[in-house]
Amino acid sequence: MMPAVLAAVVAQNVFFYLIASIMVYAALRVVTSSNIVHAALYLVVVLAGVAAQFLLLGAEFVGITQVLVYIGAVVVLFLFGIMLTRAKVGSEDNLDHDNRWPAILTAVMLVLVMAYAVIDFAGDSEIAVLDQSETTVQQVSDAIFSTYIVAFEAISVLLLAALIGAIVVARKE
Amino acid sequence: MYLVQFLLLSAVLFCIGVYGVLVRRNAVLVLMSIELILNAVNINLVAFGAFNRDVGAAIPGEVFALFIIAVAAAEVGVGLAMVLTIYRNRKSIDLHQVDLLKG
Amino acid sequence: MHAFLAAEGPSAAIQAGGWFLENVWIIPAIMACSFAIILFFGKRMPKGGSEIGIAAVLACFVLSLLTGAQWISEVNRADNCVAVEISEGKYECESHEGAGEQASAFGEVLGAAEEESEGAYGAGLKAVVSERTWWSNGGVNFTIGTMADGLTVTLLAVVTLVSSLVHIYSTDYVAGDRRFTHYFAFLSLFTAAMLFFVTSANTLQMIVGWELVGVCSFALIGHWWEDQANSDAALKAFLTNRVGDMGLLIGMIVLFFASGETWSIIDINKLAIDHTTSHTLLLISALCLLTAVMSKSGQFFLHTWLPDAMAGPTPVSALIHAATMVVAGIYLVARLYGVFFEGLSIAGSSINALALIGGITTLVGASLAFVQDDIKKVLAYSTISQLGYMALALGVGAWTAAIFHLFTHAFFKALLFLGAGSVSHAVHSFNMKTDMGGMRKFMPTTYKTFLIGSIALAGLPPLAGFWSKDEILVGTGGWGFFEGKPHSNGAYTVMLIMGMITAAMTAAYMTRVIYLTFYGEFRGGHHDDDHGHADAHDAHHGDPHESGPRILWPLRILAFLAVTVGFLNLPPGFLGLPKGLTERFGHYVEPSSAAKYFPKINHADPSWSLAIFSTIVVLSAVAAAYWYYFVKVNRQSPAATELVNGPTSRSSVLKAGHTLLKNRYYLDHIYDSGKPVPAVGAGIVASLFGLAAGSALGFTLDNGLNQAFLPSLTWGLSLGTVVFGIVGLALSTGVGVASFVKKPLAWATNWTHENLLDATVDQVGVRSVQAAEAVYKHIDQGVIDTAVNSAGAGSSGAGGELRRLASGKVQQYGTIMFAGATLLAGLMIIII
Amino acid sequence: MISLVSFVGLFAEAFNRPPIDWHALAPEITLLVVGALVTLLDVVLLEKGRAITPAIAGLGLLAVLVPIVTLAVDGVASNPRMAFGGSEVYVVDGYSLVLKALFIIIAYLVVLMSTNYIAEGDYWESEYYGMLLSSVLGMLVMASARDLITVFVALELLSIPAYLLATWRKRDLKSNEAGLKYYLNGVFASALMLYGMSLLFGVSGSTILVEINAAIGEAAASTAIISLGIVLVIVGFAFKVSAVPFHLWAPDTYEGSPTPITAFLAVGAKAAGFVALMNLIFVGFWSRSDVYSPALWILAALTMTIGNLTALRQNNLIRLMAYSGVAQAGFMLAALTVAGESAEIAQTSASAVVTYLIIYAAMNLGAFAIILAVTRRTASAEVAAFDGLFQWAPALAVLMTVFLVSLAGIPPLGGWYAKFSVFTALLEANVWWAYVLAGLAAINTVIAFGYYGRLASRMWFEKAPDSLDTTSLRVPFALQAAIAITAVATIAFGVYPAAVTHFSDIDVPAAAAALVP
Repeated sequence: MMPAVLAAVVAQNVFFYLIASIMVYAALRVVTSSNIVHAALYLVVVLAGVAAQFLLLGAEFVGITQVLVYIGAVVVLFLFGIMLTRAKVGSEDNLDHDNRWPAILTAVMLVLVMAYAVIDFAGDSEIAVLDQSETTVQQVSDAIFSTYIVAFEAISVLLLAALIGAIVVARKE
Repeated sequence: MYLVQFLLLSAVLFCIGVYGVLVRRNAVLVLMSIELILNAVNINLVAFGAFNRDVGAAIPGEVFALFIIAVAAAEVGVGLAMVLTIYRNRKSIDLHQVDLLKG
Repeated sequence: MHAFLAAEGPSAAIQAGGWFLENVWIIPAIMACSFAIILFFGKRMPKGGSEIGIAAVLACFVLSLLTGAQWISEVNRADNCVAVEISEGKYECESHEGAGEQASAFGEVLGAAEEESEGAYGAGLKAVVSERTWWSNGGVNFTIGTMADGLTVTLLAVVTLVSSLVHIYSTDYVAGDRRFTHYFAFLSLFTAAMLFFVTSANTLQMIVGWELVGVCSFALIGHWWEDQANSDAALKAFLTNRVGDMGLLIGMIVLFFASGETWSIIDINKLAIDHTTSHTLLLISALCLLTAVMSKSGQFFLHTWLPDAMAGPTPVSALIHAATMVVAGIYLVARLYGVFFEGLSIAGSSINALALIGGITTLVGASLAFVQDDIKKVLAYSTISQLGYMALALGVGAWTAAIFHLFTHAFFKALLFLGAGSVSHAVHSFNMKTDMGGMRKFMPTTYKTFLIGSIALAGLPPLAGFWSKDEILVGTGGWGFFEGKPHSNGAYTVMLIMGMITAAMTAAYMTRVIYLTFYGEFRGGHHDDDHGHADAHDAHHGDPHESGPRILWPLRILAFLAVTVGFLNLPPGFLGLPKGLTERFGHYVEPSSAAKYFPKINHADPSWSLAIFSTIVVLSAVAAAYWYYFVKVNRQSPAATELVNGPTSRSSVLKAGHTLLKNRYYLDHIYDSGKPVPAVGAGIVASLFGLAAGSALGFTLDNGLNQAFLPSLTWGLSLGTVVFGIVGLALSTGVGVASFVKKPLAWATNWTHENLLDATVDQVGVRSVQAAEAVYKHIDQGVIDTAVNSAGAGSSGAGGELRRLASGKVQQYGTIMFAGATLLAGLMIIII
Repeated sequence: MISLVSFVGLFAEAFNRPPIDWHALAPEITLLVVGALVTLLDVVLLEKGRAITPAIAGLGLLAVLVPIVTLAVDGVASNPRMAFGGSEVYVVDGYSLVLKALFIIIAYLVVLMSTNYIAEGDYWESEYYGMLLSSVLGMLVMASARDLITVFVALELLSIPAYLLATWRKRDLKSNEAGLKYYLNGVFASALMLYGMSLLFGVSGSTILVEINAAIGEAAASTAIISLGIVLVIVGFAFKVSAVPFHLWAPDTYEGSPTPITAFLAVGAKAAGFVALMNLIFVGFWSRSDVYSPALWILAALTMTIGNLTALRQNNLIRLMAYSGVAQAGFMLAALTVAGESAEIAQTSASAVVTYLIIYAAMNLGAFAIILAVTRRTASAEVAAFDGLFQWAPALAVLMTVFLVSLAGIPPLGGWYAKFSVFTALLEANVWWAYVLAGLAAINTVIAFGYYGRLASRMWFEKAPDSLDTTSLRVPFALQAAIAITAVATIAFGVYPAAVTHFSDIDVPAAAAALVP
């Protein structure tokens, strides 16, 4: 058994670093690309990477939902937004503004603080390897419909309200 | 797998997102950067859940992530609606020009 | 041999009672109803609502007198019996053996019975407190109620009497005014608020009453708000008072907690006297409350609103800014005397913050009264000076003297104000130099009454002012220093000297006023063409004329009182008079320490030598001023107001002094140069610095040092308060101040050769002003924007680009939010 | 068929529905029904429904008070009810009930203020009330939420409709901008808050606040992550209550939004933010006062001071009210700083904040109602437009003065008691930094008078602009009612504070008290 577990661990780590580096690159492109459509496509890469990480962590249901909701719906919404606001499909010079440095400074400070805190906490603790036979989908739904039922109902009202409100606001008169 | 590698990935994604929302002129790009931030949080939640699986934290973590995905979808919808209205009134979605109110 | 130490008094206090004393709430309630009725129905009434106000205030006056009479009879009852404790812890009064020879009402001649055991101040009578629960919360019972004792009834009588006369006087003075009804409504509300204030049984009610009189003052100063100067003055008064209110709130809240969560005045005093309350906390609250006293009672350096408040109608000045509202601060100290007496360690000391502030105020006020051309301003500064006198008296422990001076001052100062109003009613101006002169020919009654008021104010025997002033001077205990005799609560020699100088100055400036107003040649008359009340005055063709009976009768009544009220408190043993005739005021008004809510204070021996000396001082001041004006100026020309080649033009030092006075010590410049808000800020910073210094020293004191060092440290403390206060003032008055502070300071340097002090203060002031201004101006978005934009925008692009980047950008807000969160989180991670 | 039944039966076995306490959930459900009714009405009656929509919304809100009262009568205050079995996820206790009632009354007053404003303008009417009701539903949920997920969803439910309402005057560039700024800043704040929540979840392994409190109280080894988590969560709500430096959106959004919505944001949303903060601090973070006390101290000091100083420089009344609201939030934050000192102090602190919220709601809504009434004539919220108000609308001027005096904290109006209770909390804590904060608060009380007093004096002493029509003003009935209710409340709370302490003297919503050694 040991070698198998070890192999799984090695494989997982390899996958993690591979996906993570792709994600970071794509994320950087999302915020720096001068072509707005390219940015949207890079976003798809990041979102897919996140879904892959979920799978690595044994959260299949969230991973699948991620793909469905984000890549299936949200990105499409973005593309609609891009088209409706008649953004140029090609590259544009003027997508960022001049005061980039304060933003960089803020982001770097923030990442340093966060990194310090999480390294201080997590150190070299490992995530236990998941027993693959266990499924979480049913547990997730049980939790949603018992402990988090109020939140679930609230979110349904929220989605309805957002829908109606967005129509009223975006509607052409 | 170490917990810290997920957490660091999440922190980096979060801050890239922060950078994006702070410098992008185009409102749609800002909304995209917000998605980066929210996804970073989701990685954190699921990773912490897996880490604390033995105390039964995996499920709350995943549920939390699901709720965030749902809310994020609603937020994007609302945000795009507002961007569209602004575009209709101003013929531009450059956030830097939206500064009628100040002081 | 009269006991100068406080009499022992009966071992147990006797509870006073009586319908009027228990139901004293009726008096403010009547005035409050009057306010409501005038407000809602006044306009429809034949006399615009004034009849309601007058009826109400007269009714209140009568009730006050009845209440006073009842208190007097209760004191007599207490004198005539000894308290016997009965089983339930109550006290019962039993007839004293040989009680027949005791004092009863004043004026009754009695045998010279010696009552060593009780003494003149010995009646151990407790105040009448009627309370009911308002609501209770978290174990704290909030009550609402009234408290009546000698101090209360004195104030009731003064307020209602002066208010009655002012009401009557006003029916003539503001006749035909477009806001006649509003005017009377606010007079009623003001009277109600003041009466509510003086009958409060707890500090919470005092705060409410205090604020209400402030609001009324605001409304009445701004009565003619169409003139910008008037509404500015109203605002200034209100803002300055807010500085004090902060002190009041903090002080009262500190007292509340220091005395174990009680608002009750009696309990607070009791715990302070018992030394149950921490001395440090008492000191802090006393200093905070002192800020409130400074603003409300026009004490240096928050006095500048009071002269400006003269923008209001003259009867209002008489009522509010001379006789009643401004004494609220004095009343506050007197009411919470236990707190001040213990907190400032008045006994056995030679200086303290209250006495020092009072002393400085009295000198500052008197010196400024010299150079005013406006008769009301002279009286306003005189009021400041006299209020300083009262504060000084309280500061040296001469409680009765202070209240007695409050009492006499109310009459003669109201008289002087109303007299000034009468003159101005005739000449339509308050300027003595351009519009008055020789008025005695036109207005004989006004002249005579004004003269009486002036003599009373100057403090010449036997008028009222003399007696109260003399008592204060005696009370300082400073004369003992010269006589080698035992003194009073402390040896306040400095205060005695300050008081003496003020007495001289007061006499001199009043002589000046009398000359400029009533002697010489009439200099007015150019107002004939645009005569305000043209129809009524046409017959006189510009000659000023005597006012009508509704103005003159109040003057006559007040003049009579200004002559006589001084006899209410003749010094003990005066001309061998029996006990029943001397010290009546003190006997009935001063609470006994046996009643346990008033500290045990000493009473100084009266001194013939001091009385004679002070009279000589006053007379010489009158003589000097007389020689200058009545002889020299008048000889130059009957129409002249100053000597052409007078001392101020000959001596540069005197000239400089005159300029300084003319500019009111530049204080108003400091306050006014910025917006009112920085001025308020300055006051706050000032008082806070004082507070901080006070508490720091207080803590050291309580923890580290022997109690015997208290007096000397209190001295340092008071000095610290003043110095910090002035520095603090300079700090936050805006950029304009920088140059402004420099000038007088540089000037002061030459004068006093204090180079070091100047340089330090100047530098600190300027630098702090710059820093404060930068923070103030850019605090919200400026600093952050500058930080955010500096990399890109640079400093030179002050034009459109920078303006465009300046604000309103949502992503800048975002940057600030993320950066703020990061910094806050980083900080927390580092410090924990 | 049989196989289908057994299939269903399989799931029925696997999933045990927790017992639901329907009575405890009745207020939320009633509100949901009202919201559905308003939406359906529009679908069925179309244009004809417009006239009665506000009435239905208003009455519906009042109907929600009925289950709240029955719950109170039922003794919820002394005996909290868990909506689902024994889990500390959704708790209905005295504290949450008082706040729910407060939210409902605020919403009712906002409906009164909106009635004419929305009907006379060109707005989507029934959707407007639908948005308002769903936002209020979020607030109700927030009052009872005791776990991170519910808090988060409640926050979004109350925020997202509010973002949309801020932009409701959609042809107006300013309104668009107001909505967008609110939305973006809100999303940024939620992002920070979510990250903080994820860290706290990671440390404790639970989303339930009581369990988080227990876990982070022990985990002394890893304070950095706890500090970061707590601070970021607090920042998320500091945005909501417009604490400095997260307040910059507030003046812009308030100025651009429809005025009734401004009032709703300034009072309702702010109160909801405080409720969330209280839930988190008293239930979730209570054991870590070493983290939240200093953080809140800094925020409170900055908020009071900068809010007040900036308000001094405002020429637009709405912006002035925005900064004044920032400053008032500072006072409430100040009361929260001492929450962790002891169980008794926690009690005082919670009562002080609830007291402040109730009184603040009355006086601030009153001020906004009068601004609404006056701007019907002046069409401008510049301070100059209020010059000489006393000449042409004396009643409004007098009442506005009442509200301003109350906001400034002068007795005997409500505001003084609110400030007094904050001072009480600070001083009773008896620690040096609380004294310093109390001193700062006292200074700010005085500074605040600068702008309230300036405004009041301009209403009384200035001349009305010549161009203005100064015939007497007719105020619509609904607005009159709103002004009357708020004025009576403002005066009553000051003259008879028991009227408010009766409600605000609630038990700490917490396990906090139970955790005290």
